[in-house]
Amino acid sequence: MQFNSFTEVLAMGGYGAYVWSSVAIVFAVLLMLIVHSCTAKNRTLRLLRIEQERADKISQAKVANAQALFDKK
Amino acid sequence: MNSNLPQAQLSYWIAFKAIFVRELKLAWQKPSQIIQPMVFFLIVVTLFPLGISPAPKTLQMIGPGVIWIAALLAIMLVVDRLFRQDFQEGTIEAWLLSTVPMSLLVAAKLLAAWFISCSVLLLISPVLALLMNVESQVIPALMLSLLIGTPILLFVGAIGNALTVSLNQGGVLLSLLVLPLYIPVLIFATSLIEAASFNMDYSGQLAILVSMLLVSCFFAPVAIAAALKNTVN
Amino acid sequence: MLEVQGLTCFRQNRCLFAELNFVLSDHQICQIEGPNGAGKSTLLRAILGLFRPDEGKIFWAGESTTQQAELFLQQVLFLGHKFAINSDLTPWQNLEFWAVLNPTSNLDFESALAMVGLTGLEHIPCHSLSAGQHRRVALARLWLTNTKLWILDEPFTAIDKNGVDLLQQRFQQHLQNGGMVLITTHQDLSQNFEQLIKLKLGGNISGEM
Amino acid sequence: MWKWLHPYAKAETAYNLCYRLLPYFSWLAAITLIAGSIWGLLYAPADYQQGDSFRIIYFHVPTAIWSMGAYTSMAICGMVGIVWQIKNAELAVYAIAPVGAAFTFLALVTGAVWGKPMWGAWWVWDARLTSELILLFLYLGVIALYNSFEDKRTAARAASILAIVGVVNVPIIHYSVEWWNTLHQGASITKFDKPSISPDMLWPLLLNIAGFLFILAAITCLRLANQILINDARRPWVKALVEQSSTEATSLVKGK
Repeated sequence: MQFNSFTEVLAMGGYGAYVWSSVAIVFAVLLMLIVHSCTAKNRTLRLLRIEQERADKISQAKVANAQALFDKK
Repeated sequence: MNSNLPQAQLSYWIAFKAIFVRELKLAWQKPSQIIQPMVFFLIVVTLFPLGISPAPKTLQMIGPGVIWIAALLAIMLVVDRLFRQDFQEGTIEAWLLSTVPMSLLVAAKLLAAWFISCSVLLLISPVLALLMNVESQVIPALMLSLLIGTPILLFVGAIGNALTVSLNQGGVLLSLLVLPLYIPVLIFATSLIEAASFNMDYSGQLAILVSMLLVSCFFAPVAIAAALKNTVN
Repeated sequence: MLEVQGLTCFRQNRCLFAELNFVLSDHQICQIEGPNGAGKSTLLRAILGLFRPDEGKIFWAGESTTQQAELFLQQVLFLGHKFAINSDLTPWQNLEFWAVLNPTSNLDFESALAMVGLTGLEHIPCHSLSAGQHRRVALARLWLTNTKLWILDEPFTAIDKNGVDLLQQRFQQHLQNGGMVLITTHQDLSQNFEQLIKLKLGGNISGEM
Repeated sequence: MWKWLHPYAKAETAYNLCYRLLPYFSWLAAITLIAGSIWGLLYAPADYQQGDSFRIIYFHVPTAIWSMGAYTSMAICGMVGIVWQIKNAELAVYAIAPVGAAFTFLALVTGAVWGKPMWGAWWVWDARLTSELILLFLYLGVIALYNSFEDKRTAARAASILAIVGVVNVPIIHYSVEWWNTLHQGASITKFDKPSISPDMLWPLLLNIAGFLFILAAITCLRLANQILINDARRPWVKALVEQSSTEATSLVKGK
């Protein structure tokens, strides 16, 4: 182990701020990417479900209109 | 439905808010309105070091001017499609027929356009100042000049767009009409930044820019309303 | 009550119509006919104030529409050839926006859109609708407005058969409520509107100089 | 030719393949990345010249390598998609693009942060960093192009064509920037050369490089599966999936 105490690890030979900030940014961006991709599946499924409900609603409306026209004749 | 009931008196504030909210919804629907000017701004600035030289000294000298010219061209991009879609869809006609004065509706649209497209330019200007190696004490002056300058460019540019909206090759003519009007804004803004770089007092240039902003804020919507009324017939 | 006196319009120094006089009062529908390019749309735009006529005056309830523009515009709903529907917004958002700019009491967009056969399509952007559906979003405004005078520029284009019947029923309802309709169309409206006034343009009667 | 590849052209099998490979990639990524980072940050010897600031290399070099790697793999998918008309390959283009853009952004940020202690400025117009910046613009172009289309099929095809055109330009950009940098060499910038690497510094670097590769692969699998779902929205197997997910959702609600 190159450093013998935790404070030394943080100081990182005086460059602690730079090293740890870049490590933090790297893992933050990776985490965002992973979380976004994992939630993408449920988001897509929810969107597709809304679309399917809309399609059913349209077809029901068509049936209802056809029925109404039929009754009027 | 007794149709002789007088219409609910449409208060100007409600109409202003309606247009502002509509523009925000449109921007939410098409985020390219926000991202395109920003990326264009970024790319145009990166061209200059590649074109001229990456030496920190030269970059520092040309930095503020380059950032301002790039912002000016990015706003030209925004201005080019302000009223085009509304004109083609007939929304402009319907606005002219509403009981609210047209200049108020146009002002609302321009304000929303500034928040959507130009405020982003302001936010990334420090990053570009970094790219162009601009000293840190000049950055606040740069952002201040952009904060006051970009609305002027937007309002003046919108007049050009309103005039050329019915011509299909409006883009070329627009730059011819509007660029000469941009020159004073560019001159005063860059001299403001230069004064800041020698940390001299730049309140003189600032006062002129603010007066330009006030003049264009009041007269541009009226001019745009007249131009749109003219192109619609 | 709308009154047009001595209206003359030139476009690119070609005379469209001259010395046009007509009166439209409550419960009346007026159909403007004529070949393409006869100036039908220009007449509508001149009445609305969008097009400055060369001569002539237009009165609404006795007041000149140029002086008392606000009083006149409050009572008018105009659906032009370009029907002011934004293709990026959804039908619902479009109606919401127009309900604010032309204030109306009826805010029931759901049934208005259902009436024009757009159930289920309320919340998708208008650019994914067909041309006919796109126009129906604009026509849905007829079920939401309580303005007195409707000025419609060829509302039946791209609308199918039962759509046209639906619209004509709506006109009947509006006329019974004391409204007025000024319409340009090539459809024959005579058989279901008794009190129809016909105005020929560009033909031989009043169009010739 | 490539007979074994054809079953994966069918959407459902490709979808299931992605979800089958996902656990392997994610576990491998986790192990190699954690091991490589800890080894590199804490146990590897410091550089005699730059001291400990050189440890950023364990993140800058892998992201820079895979930003280029992601672009070329994106272009290969585009090529396969257009030449052999394999639908899933075209979808892969938009699956990789955001991940590649993120890696390029990370390479830029870590490069800039690393440059601060060495040259005293946050940003230096060094050849490698400049071509990395241009690569970021190429990625933004592909993503923007994909999002500007309404119909996702034409969008995927347009994005893959742009990716192919882009990959042809990447080496051109690289060498022209290199030449541009030497041209202005007199501009008092020290050449940013790779420090000569001793073996016990090299191993953590190789581990991290592998780690970032597996992360790229894992996220791409996830995103590709999602793209296939969007693309085949009308197909019965997707409808079944949606039904199954909605029953889960309702049962969850009932359960509460």
